[in-house]
Amino acid sequence: MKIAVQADAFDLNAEVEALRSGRLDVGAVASFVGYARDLNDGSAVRAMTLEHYPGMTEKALAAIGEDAARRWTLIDATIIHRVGRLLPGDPIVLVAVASRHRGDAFAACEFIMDYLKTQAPFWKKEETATGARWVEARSSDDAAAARWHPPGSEA
Amino acid sequence: MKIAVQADAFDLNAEVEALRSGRLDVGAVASFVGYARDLNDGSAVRAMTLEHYPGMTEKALAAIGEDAARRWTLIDATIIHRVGRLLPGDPIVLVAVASRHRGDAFAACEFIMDYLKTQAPFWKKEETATGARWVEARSSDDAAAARWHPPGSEA
Amino acid sequence: MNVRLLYFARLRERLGVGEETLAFDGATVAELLAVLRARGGVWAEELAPGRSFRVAVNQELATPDTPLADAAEVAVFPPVTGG
Amino acid sequence: MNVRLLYFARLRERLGVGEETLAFDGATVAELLAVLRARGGVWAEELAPGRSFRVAVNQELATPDTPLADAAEVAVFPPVTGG
Repeated sequence: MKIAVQADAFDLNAEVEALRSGRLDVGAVASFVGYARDLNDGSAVRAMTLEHYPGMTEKALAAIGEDAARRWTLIDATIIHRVGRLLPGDPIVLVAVASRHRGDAFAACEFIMDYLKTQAPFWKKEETATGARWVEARSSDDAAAARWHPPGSEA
Repeated sequence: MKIAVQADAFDLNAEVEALRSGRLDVGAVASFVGYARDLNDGSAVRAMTLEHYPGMTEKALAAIGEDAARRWTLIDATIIHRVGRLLPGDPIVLVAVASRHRGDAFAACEFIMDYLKTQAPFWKKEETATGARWVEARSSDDAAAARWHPPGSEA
Repeated sequence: MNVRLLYFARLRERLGVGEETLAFDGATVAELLAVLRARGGVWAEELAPGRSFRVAVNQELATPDTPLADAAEVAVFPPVTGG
Repeated sequence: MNVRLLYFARLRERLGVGEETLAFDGATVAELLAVLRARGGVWAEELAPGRSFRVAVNQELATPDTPLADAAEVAVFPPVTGG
Protein backbone atom coordinates (compact mmCIF):
# COMPACT_ATOMS: atom_id res chain seq x y z
CA MET A 1 0.00 0.00 0.00
CA LYS A 2 1.30 3.46 -0.86
CA ILE A 3 0.59 6.27 1.60
CA ALA A 4 1.92 9.78 0.91
CA VAL A 5 1.45 13.25 2.36
CA GLN A 6 3.06 15.79 0.08
CA ALA A 7 3.02 19.38 -1.13
CA ASP A 8 3.52 18.40 -4.77
CA ALA A 9 0.78 17.52 -7.23
CA PHE A 10 0.26 13.85 -8.11
CA ASP A 11 -0.14 12.18 -11.48
CA LEU A 12 -3.27 10.02 -11.70
CA ASN A 13 -1.98 7.93 -14.63
CA ALA A 14 1.35 7.28 -12.97
CA GLU A 15 -0.26 6.30 -9.67
CA VAL A 16 -2.79 3.97 -11.27
CA GLU A 17 -0.10 2.35 -13.43
CA ALA A 18 2.18 1.86 -10.42
CA LEU A 19 -0.72 0.37 -8.47
CA ARG A 20 -1.44 -2.34 -11.03
CA SER A 21 1.98 -2.77 -12.64
CA GLY A 22 2.86 -6.39 -13.28
CA ARG A 23 -0.42 -7.61 -11.81
CA LEU A 24 -2.45 -9.22 -14.58
CA ASP A 25 -5.05 -10.34 -12.05
CA VAL A 26 -6.20 -6.72 -11.59
CA GLY A 27 -9.62 -6.45 -13.22
CA ALA A 28 -10.72 -3.19 -11.62
CA VAL A 29 -9.23 0.10 -10.46
CA ALA A 30 -11.59 2.55 -8.78
CA SER A 31 -10.10 5.95 -8.11
CA PHE A 32 -11.17 9.23 -6.62
CA VAL A 33 -9.66 12.69 -6.92
CA GLY A 34 -10.88 15.54 -4.73
CA TYR A 35 -10.33 19.10 -5.97
CA ALA A 36 -10.27 22.54 -4.34
CA ARG A 37 -13.46 24.34 -5.39
CA ASP A 38 -13.83 28.07 -6.00
CA LEU A 39 -16.95 28.29 -3.85
CA ASN A 40 -17.68 26.85 -0.40
CA ASP A 41 -20.54 27.60 1.99
CA GLY A 42 -21.61 30.46 -0.27
CA SER A 43 -18.30 32.34 -0.40
CA ALA A 44 -15.82 32.63 -3.24
CA VAL A 45 -12.58 30.92 -2.25
CA ARG A 46 -9.33 32.39 -3.60
CA ALA A 47 -7.01 29.77 -2.14
CA MET A 48 -6.75 27.32 0.73
CA THR A 49 -4.00 26.09 3.00
CA LEU A 50 -3.98 22.53 4.27
CA GLU A 51 -2.41 21.94 7.66
CA HIS A 52 -1.80 18.44 9.04
CA TYR A 53 -0.32 16.58 12.01
CA PRO A 54 2.94 15.06 10.74
CA GLY A 55 3.39 11.53 11.98
CA MET A 56 -0.21 10.94 12.97
CA THR A 57 -1.41 11.69 9.43
CA GLU A 58 0.57 8.89 7.84
CA LYS A 59 -0.45 6.47 10.61
CA ALA A 60 -4.12 7.39 10.26
CA LEU A 61 -4.07 6.95 6.47
CA ALA A 62 -2.29 3.58 6.76
CA ALA A 63 -4.84 2.44 9.38
CA ILE A 64 -7.73 3.47 7.10
CA GLY A 65 -6.18 1.56 4.19
CA GLU A 66 -5.54 -1.55 6.29
CA ASP A 67 -9.10 -1.47 7.56
CA ALA A 68 -10.33 -1.39 3.95
CA ALA A 69 -8.05 -4.33 3.07
CA ARG A 70 -9.60 -6.37 5.90
CA ARG A 71 -13.16 -5.58 4.79
CA TRP A 72 -12.77 -6.23 1.06
CA THR A 73 -10.67 -8.43 -1.25
CA LEU A 74 -8.12 -5.94 -2.53
CA ILE A 75 -4.90 -6.27 -4.52
CA ASP A 76 -3.41 -2.90 -3.58
CA ALA A 77 -4.31 0.69 -2.74
CA THR A 78 -2.78 4.17 -2.94
CA ILE A 79 -3.68 7.15 -0.77
CA ILE A 80 -2.07 10.54 -1.45
CA HIS A 81 -3.05 13.76 0.32
CA ARG A 82 -1.55 17.15 -0.41
CA VAL A 83 -0.73 19.81 2.18
CA GLY A 84 0.22 23.48 1.93
CA ARG A 85 -1.34 26.22 -0.17
CA LEU A 86 -3.65 25.19 -3.02
CA LEU A 87 -5.70 27.13 -5.57
CA PRO A 88 -9.22 26.41 -6.87
CA GLY A 89 -9.01 23.55 -9.35
CA ASP A 90 -5.95 22.01 -7.69
CA PRO A 91 -6.22 18.31 -6.84
CA ILE A 92 -6.14 17.72 -3.06
CA VAL A 93 -6.49 13.99 -2.51
CA LEU A 94 -6.16 10.79 -4.53
CA VAL A 95 -7.43 7.37 -3.50
CA ALA A 96 -7.03 4.46 -5.93
CA VAL A 97 -7.90 0.83 -5.23
CA ALA A 98 -7.06 -2.22 -7.37
CA SER A 99 -8.95 -5.49 -7.07
CA ARG A 100 -10.04 -8.44 -9.15
CA HIS A 101 -13.68 -7.37 -9.29
CA ARG A 102 -15.24 -3.93 -9.37
CA GLY A 103 -17.50 -4.23 -6.32
CA ASP A 104 -14.53 -4.48 -3.95
CA ALA A 105 -12.69 -1.60 -5.62
CA PHE A 106 -15.67 0.77 -5.53
CA ALA A 107 -16.62 -0.02 -1.94
CA ALA A 108 -13.07 0.21 -0.59
CA CYS A 109 -12.36 3.48 -2.44
CA GLU A 110 -15.48 5.17 -1.07
CA PHE A 111 -14.87 3.74 2.42
CA ILE A 112 -11.32 5.11 2.45
CA MET A 113 -12.52 8.57 1.41
CA ASP A 114 -15.32 8.60 4.00
CA TYR A 115 -12.92 7.62 6.80
CA LEU A 116 -10.19 9.93 5.61
CA LYS A 117 -12.66 12.84 5.82
CA THR A 118 -13.41 12.12 9.49
CA GLN A 119 -10.30 10.36 10.88
CA ALA A 120 -7.20 11.80 9.21
CA PRO A 121 -5.76 14.96 10.83
CA PHE A 122 -5.97 17.52 8.03
CA TRP A 123 -7.49 20.99 8.33
CA LYS A 124 -8.39 23.45 5.59
CA LYS A 125 -8.13 27.21 5.93
CA GLU A 126 -9.80 29.16 3.13
CA GLU A 127 -8.95 32.64 1.87
CA THR A 128 -12.10 34.56 0.96
CA ALA A 129 -12.89 38.19 0.14
CA THR A 130 -13.73 38.80 3.81
CA GLY A 131 -10.57 37.17 5.14
CA ALA A 132 -9.29 33.72 6.08
CA ARG A 133 -11.50 31.13 7.78
CA TRP A 134 -11.05 27.57 8.99
CA VAL A 135 -13.42 25.16 7.30
CA GLU A 136 -15.91 23.65 9.74
CA ALA A 137 -16.39 19.89 9.83
CA ARG A 138 -19.58 18.70 8.15
CA SER A 139 -22.06 16.46 9.88
CA SER A 140 -22.67 14.90 6.45
CA ASP A 141 -19.09 13.58 6.56
CA ASP A 142 -19.67 11.95 9.94
CA ALA A 143 -22.86 10.45 8.55
CA ALA A 144 -21.00 9.13 5.49
CA ALA A 145 -18.37 7.45 7.65
CA ALA A 146 -20.99 6.05 10.02
CA ARG A 147 -22.66 4.20 7.13
CA TRP A 148 -19.79 1.72 7.19
CA HIS A 149 -19.95 1.07 10.90
CA PRO A 150 -23.30 1.81 12.52
CA PRO A 151 -22.91 2.82 16.19
CA GLY A 152 -22.99 -0.22 18.46
CA SER A 153 -22.62 -2.73 15.62
CA GLU A 154 -19.05 -3.82 16.37
CA ALA A 155 -16.26 -3.11 18.80
CA MET B 1 -21.38 13.86 -21.68
CA LYS B 2 -18.73 12.03 -23.69
CA ILE B 3 -19.57 8.57 -25.02
CA ALA B 4 -17.04 6.66 -27.12
CA VAL B 5 -16.67 3.15 -28.50
CA GLN B 6 -13.19 2.72 -29.89
CA ALA B 7 -10.40 0.24 -30.66
CA ASP B 8 -7.70 2.57 -29.33
CA ALA B 9 -6.53 2.80 -25.75
CA PHE B 10 -7.67 5.78 -23.68
CA ASP B 11 -5.68 8.12 -21.46
CA LEU B 12 -7.11 8.40 -17.94
CA ASN B 13 -5.39 11.73 -17.18
CA ALA B 14 -6.53 13.29 -20.44
CA GLU B 15 -10.12 12.11 -19.97
CA VAL B 16 -10.35 13.31 -16.37
CA GLU B 17 -8.81 16.67 -17.27
CA ALA B 18 -11.21 17.12 -20.21
CA LEU B 19 -14.11 16.20 -17.93
CA ARG B 20 -13.38 18.92 -15.39
CA SER B 21 -11.60 21.50 -17.51
CA GLY B 22 -12.65 25.05 -16.77
CA ARG B 23 -15.12 23.91 -14.11
CA LEU B 24 -13.90 25.17 -10.73
CA ASP B 25 -17.07 23.91 -9.08
CA VAL B 26 -15.89 20.30 -9.56
CA GLY B 27 -15.00 18.98 -6.13
CA ALA B 28 -14.96 15.28 -6.94
CA VAL B 29 -14.09 12.97 -9.82
CA ALA B 30 -14.75 9.26 -9.32
CA SER B 31 -13.39 7.04 -12.04
CA PHE B 32 -13.26 3.39 -12.86
CA VAL B 33 -11.04 1.46 -15.26
CA GLY B 34 -11.74 -2.19 -16.05
CA TYR B 35 -8.84 -4.32 -17.30
CA ALA B 36 -8.54 -7.61 -19.19
CA ARG B 37 -7.33 -10.23 -16.70
CA ASP B 38 -5.05 -13.17 -17.44
CA LEU B 39 -7.34 -15.62 -15.66
CA ASN B 40 -11.12 -16.02 -15.85
CA ASP B 41 -13.31 -18.85 -14.57
CA GLY B 42 -10.21 -20.88 -13.80
CA SER B 43 -8.58 -20.72 -17.25
CA ALA B 44 -5.55 -18.74 -18.39
CA VAL B 45 -6.64 -16.14 -20.93
CA ARG B 46 -4.18 -15.26 -23.71
CA ALA B 47 -6.28 -12.55 -25.33
CA MET B 48 -9.87 -11.50 -25.79
CA THR B 49 -11.93 -9.98 -28.58
CA LEU B 50 -14.74 -7.58 -27.83
CA GLU B 51 -17.66 -7.55 -30.25
CA HIS B 52 -20.43 -4.96 -30.08
CA TYR B 53 -23.61 -3.81 -31.81
CA PRO B 54 -22.67 -0.58 -33.58
CA GLY B 55 -25.39 2.02 -33.21
CA MET B 56 -27.16 0.40 -30.28
CA THR B 57 -23.98 0.47 -28.18
CA GLU B 58 -23.64 4.23 -28.29
CA LYS B 59 -27.36 4.69 -27.63
CA ALA B 60 -27.28 2.30 -24.68
CA LEU B 61 -24.26 4.03 -23.12
CA ALA B 62 -25.83 7.47 -23.58
CA ALA B 63 -29.08 6.23 -22.00
CA ILE B 64 -27.17 4.81 -19.01
CA GLY B 65 -25.32 8.10 -18.55
CA GLU B 66 -28.52 10.15 -18.82
CA ASP B 67 -30.22 7.91 -16.29
CA ALA B 68 -27.32 8.53 -13.88
CA ALA B 69 -27.59 12.30 -14.46
CA ARG B 70 -31.28 12.17 -13.51
CA ARG B 71 -30.60 10.20 -10.32
CA TRP B 72 -27.66 12.24 -8.98
CA THR B 73 -26.37 15.82 -9.13
CA LEU B 74 -23.59 15.53 -11.69
CA ILE B 75 -21.49 18.06 -13.56
CA ASP B 76 -20.36 15.77 -16.38
CA ALA B 77 -19.49 12.16 -17.18
CA THR B 78 -17.35 10.21 -19.64
CA ILE B 79 -17.91 6.62 -20.75
CA ILE B 80 -15.38 4.94 -23.08
CA HIS B 81 -15.49 1.27 -24.05
CA ARG B 82 -12.94 -0.46 -26.23
CA VAL B 83 -13.71 -3.09 -28.87
CA GLY B 84 -11.53 -5.47 -30.87
CA ARG B 85 -8.67 -7.68 -29.69
CA LEU B 86 -7.17 -6.96 -26.26
CA LEU B 87 -4.42 -8.61 -24.22
CA PRO B 88 -4.29 -9.28 -20.48
CA GLY B 89 -3.54 -6.02 -18.70
CA ASP B 90 -5.14 -3.89 -21.41
CA PRO B 91 -7.74 -1.38 -20.20
CA ILE B 92 -11.24 -2.20 -21.50
CA VAL B 93 -13.58 0.41 -20.10
CA LEU B 94 -13.37 3.84 -18.48
CA VAL B 95 -16.16 5.59 -16.58
CA ALA B 96 -15.43 8.96 -14.97
CA VAL B 97 -17.96 11.19 -13.22
CA ALA B 98 -17.45 14.78 -12.05
CA SER B 99 -19.65 16.37 -9.39
CA ARG B 100 -19.53 18.92 -6.61
CA HIS B 101 -19.52 16.34 -3.83
CA ARG B 102 -18.08 12.86 -3.68
CA GLY B 103 -21.23 10.92 -2.82
CA ASP B 104 -22.84 11.74 -6.17
CA ALA B 105 -19.67 10.92 -8.13
CA PHE B 106 -19.13 7.55 -6.46
CA ALA B 107 -22.76 6.44 -6.74
CA ALA B 108 -23.15 7.51 -10.37
CA CYS B 109 -19.85 5.91 -11.42
CA GLU B 110 -20.76 2.55 -9.87
CA PHE B 111 -24.32 2.77 -11.21
CA ILE B 112 -23.05 3.38 -14.75
CA MET B 113 -20.68 0.40 -14.53
CA ASP B 114 -23.39 -1.89 -13.14
CA TYR B 115 -25.82 -0.93 -15.90
CA LEU B 116 -23.19 -1.03 -18.62
CA LYS B 117 -22.40 -4.62 -17.59
CA THR B 118 -26.00 -5.72 -18.10
CA GLN B 119 -27.49 -3.30 -20.68
CA ALA B 120 -24.80 -2.35 -23.20
CA PRO B 121 -24.37 -4.74 -26.15
CA PHE B 122 -20.77 -5.90 -25.79
CA TRP B 123 -19.60 -9.51 -25.82
CA LYS B 124 -16.22 -10.93 -24.87
CA LYS B 125 -14.62 -13.93 -26.55
CA GLU B 126 -11.58 -15.30 -24.74
CA GLU B 127 -8.66 -17.23 -26.20
CA THR B 128 -7.52 -19.97 -23.82
CA ALA B 129 -5.19 -22.97 -24.13
CA THR B 130 -8.19 -25.15 -25.01
CA GLY B 131 -9.55 -22.80 -27.66
CA ALA B 132 -11.78 -19.76 -27.90
CA ARG B 133 -14.89 -19.36 -25.76
CA TRP B 134 -17.58 -16.73 -25.34
CA VAL B 135 -17.74 -15.35 -21.82
CA GLU B 136 -21.01 -16.23 -20.09
CA ALA B 137 -23.02 -13.47 -18.40
CA ARG B 138 -22.74 -13.47 -14.62
CA SER B 139 -25.78 -13.51 -12.39
CA SER B 140 -23.72 -11.33 -10.00
CA ASP B 141 -23.82 -8.59 -12.64
CA ASP B 142 -27.60 -8.77 -12.86
CA ALA B 143 -27.72 -8.62 -9.07
CA ALA B 144 -25.42 -5.58 -9.03
CA ALA B 145 -27.61 -3.72 -11.52
CA ALA B 146 -30.78 -4.72 -9.67
CA ARG B 147 -29.52 -3.03 -6.49
CA TRP B 148 -30.28 0.33 -8.09
CA HIS B 149 -33.80 -0.56 -9.12
CA PRO B 150 -35.42 -3.39 -7.15
CA PRO B 151 -37.95 -5.33 -9.27
CA GLY B 152 -41.41 -3.79 -8.99
CA SER B 153 -40.20 -0.54 -7.45
CA GLU B 154 -40.70 1.74 -10.45
CA ALA B 155 -41.88 1.57 -14.02
CA MET C 1 -43.60 -6.47 -44.31
CA ASN C 2 -39.85 -6.91 -44.11
CA VAL C 3 -37.71 -6.90 -41.01
CA ARG C 4 -33.93 -6.70 -40.86
CA LEU C 5 -32.46 -9.30 -38.51
CA LEU C 6 -29.04 -9.05 -36.85
CA TYR C 7 -27.30 -11.74 -34.81
CA PHE C 8 -24.33 -11.19 -32.53
CA ALA C 9 -21.54 -13.02 -30.71
CA ARG C 10 -22.13 -16.70 -29.82
CA LEU C 11 -25.56 -16.69 -31.50
CA ARG C 12 -24.11 -15.28 -34.74
CA GLU C 13 -21.59 -18.11 -34.77
CA ARG C 14 -24.05 -20.86 -33.81
CA LEU C 15 -26.73 -19.74 -36.28
CA GLY C 16 -24.13 -19.20 -38.99
CA VAL C 17 -25.52 -15.82 -40.05
CA GLY C 18 -24.80 -12.20 -39.08
CA GLU C 19 -27.74 -10.54 -40.76
CA GLU C 20 -30.67 -11.25 -43.03
CA THR C 21 -33.86 -9.59 -44.30
CA LEU C 22 -37.02 -11.55 -43.66
CA ALA C 23 -40.56 -11.19 -45.05
CA PHE C 24 -42.80 -11.47 -42.00
CA ASP C 25 -46.56 -11.20 -41.49
CA GLY C 26 -46.76 -11.16 -37.67
CA ALA C 27 -47.01 -8.22 -35.30
CA THR C 28 -44.71 -8.88 -32.32
CA VAL C 29 -41.31 -10.13 -31.27
CA ALA C 30 -42.92 -13.34 -29.97
CA GLU C 31 -44.39 -14.07 -33.39
CA LEU C 32 -41.10 -13.38 -35.12
CA LEU C 33 -39.30 -15.76 -32.75
CA ALA C 34 -41.89 -18.44 -33.55
CA VAL C 35 -41.08 -18.07 -37.26
CA LEU C 36 -37.35 -18.41 -36.56
CA ARG C 37 -37.84 -21.46 -34.31
CA ALA C 38 -39.89 -23.11 -37.03
CA ARG C 39 -36.69 -23.31 -39.07
CA GLY C 40 -35.80 -26.21 -36.75
CA GLY C 41 -32.29 -27.46 -35.96
CA VAL C 42 -30.01 -24.94 -34.29
CA TRP C 43 -32.71 -22.25 -34.60
CA ALA C 44 -35.21 -24.25 -32.58
CA GLU C 45 -32.53 -25.14 -30.08
CA GLU C 46 -30.94 -21.74 -29.50
CA LEU C 47 -34.17 -19.75 -29.48
CA ALA C 48 -36.19 -22.25 -27.42
CA PRO C 49 -38.25 -20.64 -24.65
CA GLY C 50 -36.17 -20.68 -21.50
CA ARG C 51 -32.85 -20.23 -23.35
CA SER C 52 -30.97 -17.14 -22.35
CA PHE C 53 -30.98 -14.60 -25.16
CA ARG C 54 -32.02 -10.98 -25.66
CA VAL C 55 -33.91 -9.18 -28.43
CA ALA C 56 -33.59 -5.51 -29.36
CA VAL C 57 -35.99 -3.72 -31.69
CA ASN C 58 -34.65 -0.61 -33.40
CA GLN C 59 -31.70 -0.73 -30.99
CA GLU C 60 -33.77 -0.77 -27.79
CA LEU C 61 -34.10 -3.85 -25.58
CA ALA C 62 -37.45 -5.51 -26.31
CA THR C 63 -39.85 -7.99 -24.73
CA PRO C 64 -41.95 -10.72 -26.41
CA ASP C 65 -44.89 -8.34 -26.84
CA THR C 66 -42.89 -5.48 -28.38
CA PRO C 67 -44.64 -4.60 -31.68
CA LEU C 68 -42.81 -4.76 -35.01
CA ALA C 69 -43.34 -2.35 -37.90
CA ASP C 70 -42.15 -2.62 -41.49
CA ALA C 71 -38.38 -2.16 -41.83
CA ALA C 72 -37.82 -2.79 -38.13
CA GLU C 73 -34.25 -3.65 -37.14
CA VAL C 74 -34.43 -6.67 -34.86
CA ALA C 75 -31.28 -7.95 -33.13
CA VAL C 76 -30.98 -11.28 -31.35
CA PHE C 77 -28.00 -11.81 -29.05
CA PRO C 78 -26.73 -13.52 -25.89
CA PRO C 79 -26.76 -11.74 -22.53
CA VAL C 80 -24.14 -9.01 -22.69
CA THR C 81 -20.67 -9.42 -21.18
CA GLY C 82 -18.83 -6.13 -21.67
CA GLY C 83 -17.22 -3.81 -19.20
CA MET D 1 5.54 13.30 34.77
CA ASN D 2 5.82 15.44 31.65
CA VAL D 3 3.55 15.38 28.62
CA ARG D 4 4.18 17.02 25.27
CA LEU D 5 1.19 18.98 24.05
CA LEU D 6 0.49 19.86 20.40
CA TYR D 7 -2.24 22.17 19.10
CA PHE D 8 -3.41 22.38 15.49
CA ALA D 9 -5.37 24.56 13.08
CA ARG D 10 -8.01 26.89 14.56
CA LEU D 11 -7.18 25.80 18.12
CA ARG D 12 -3.46 26.51 17.60
CA GLU D 13 -4.37 30.02 16.46
CA ARG D 14 -6.95 30.67 19.19
CA LEU D 15 -4.77 29.36 22.02
CA GLY D 16 -1.72 31.13 20.62
CA VAL D 17 0.58 28.14 21.03
CA GLY D 18 1.63 25.26 18.76
CA GLU D 19 3.34 23.08 21.31
CA GLU D 20 4.43 22.99 24.94
CA THR D 21 5.75 20.57 27.54
CA LEU D 22 3.69 20.35 30.71
CA ALA D 23 4.43 18.83 34.12
CA PHE D 24 1.27 16.89 34.95
CA ASP D 25 0.30 14.67 37.89
CA GLY D 26 -2.96 13.20 36.62
CA ALA D 27 -3.64 9.90 34.87
CA THR D 28 -6.09 10.51 32.01
CA VAL D 29 -7.00 12.79 29.14
CA ALA D 30 -9.95 14.12 31.16
CA GLU D 31 -7.63 15.18 33.99
CA LEU D 32 -5.23 16.85 31.57
CA LEU D 33 -8.10 18.79 29.99
CA ALA D 34 -9.16 19.95 33.46
CA VAL D 35 -5.67 21.34 34.04
CA LEU D 36 -5.76 23.19 30.73
CA ARG D 37 -9.25 24.60 31.36
CA ALA D 38 -8.08 25.88 34.75
CA ARG D 39 -5.87 28.34 32.86
CA GLY D 40 -9.09 30.25 32.27
CA GLY D 41 -9.77 32.69 29.42
CA VAL D 42 -9.57 31.22 25.93
CA TRP D 43 -8.48 27.84 27.38
CA ALA D 44 -11.62 27.50 29.48
CA GLU D 45 -13.71 28.67 26.55
CA GLU D 46 -12.30 26.52 23.75
CA LEU D 47 -11.91 23.34 25.80
CA ALA D 48 -15.26 23.61 27.64
CA PRO D 49 -17.20 20.34 27.76
CA GLY D 50 -19.55 20.29 24.78
CA ARG D 51 -17.16 22.22 22.51
CA SER D 52 -16.19 20.32 19.41
CA PHE D 53 -12.54 19.26 19.60
CA ARG D 54 -10.55 16.03 19.39
CA VAL D 55 -7.65 14.64 21.43
CA ALA D 56 -5.01 12.19 20.20
CA VAL D 57 -2.58 10.40 22.49
CA ASN D 58 0.62 9.16 20.88
CA GLN D 59 -0.97 9.85 17.50
CA GLU D 60 -4.09 7.75 18.06
CA LEU D 61 -7.53 9.30 18.59
CA ALA D 62 -8.31 9.25 22.32
CA THR D 63 -11.30 9.50 24.67
CA PRO D 64 -11.56 11.24 28.07
CA ASP D 65 -10.55 8.07 29.91
CA THR D 66 -7.50 7.30 27.76
CA PRO D 67 -4.56 6.90 30.20
CA LEU D 68 -1.47 9.09 29.95
CA ALA D 69 2.07 7.91 30.65
CA ASP D 70 5.24 9.97 31.09
CA ALA D 71 6.43 11.54 27.82
CA ALA D 72 3.05 11.02 26.16
CA GLU D 73 2.42 13.11 23.04
CA VAL D 74 -1.03 14.65 23.41
CA ALA D 75 -2.55 16.59 20.51
CA VAL D 76 -5.65 18.77 20.77
CA PHE D 77 -7.33 19.85 17.54
CA PRO D 78 -10.65 20.73 15.87
CA PRO D 79 -12.68 18.10 13.99
CA VAL D 80 -10.74 17.27 10.83
CA THR D 81 -11.61 18.77 7.44
CA GLY D 82 -9.26 17.22 4.89
CA GLY D 83 -9.97 15.28 1.71
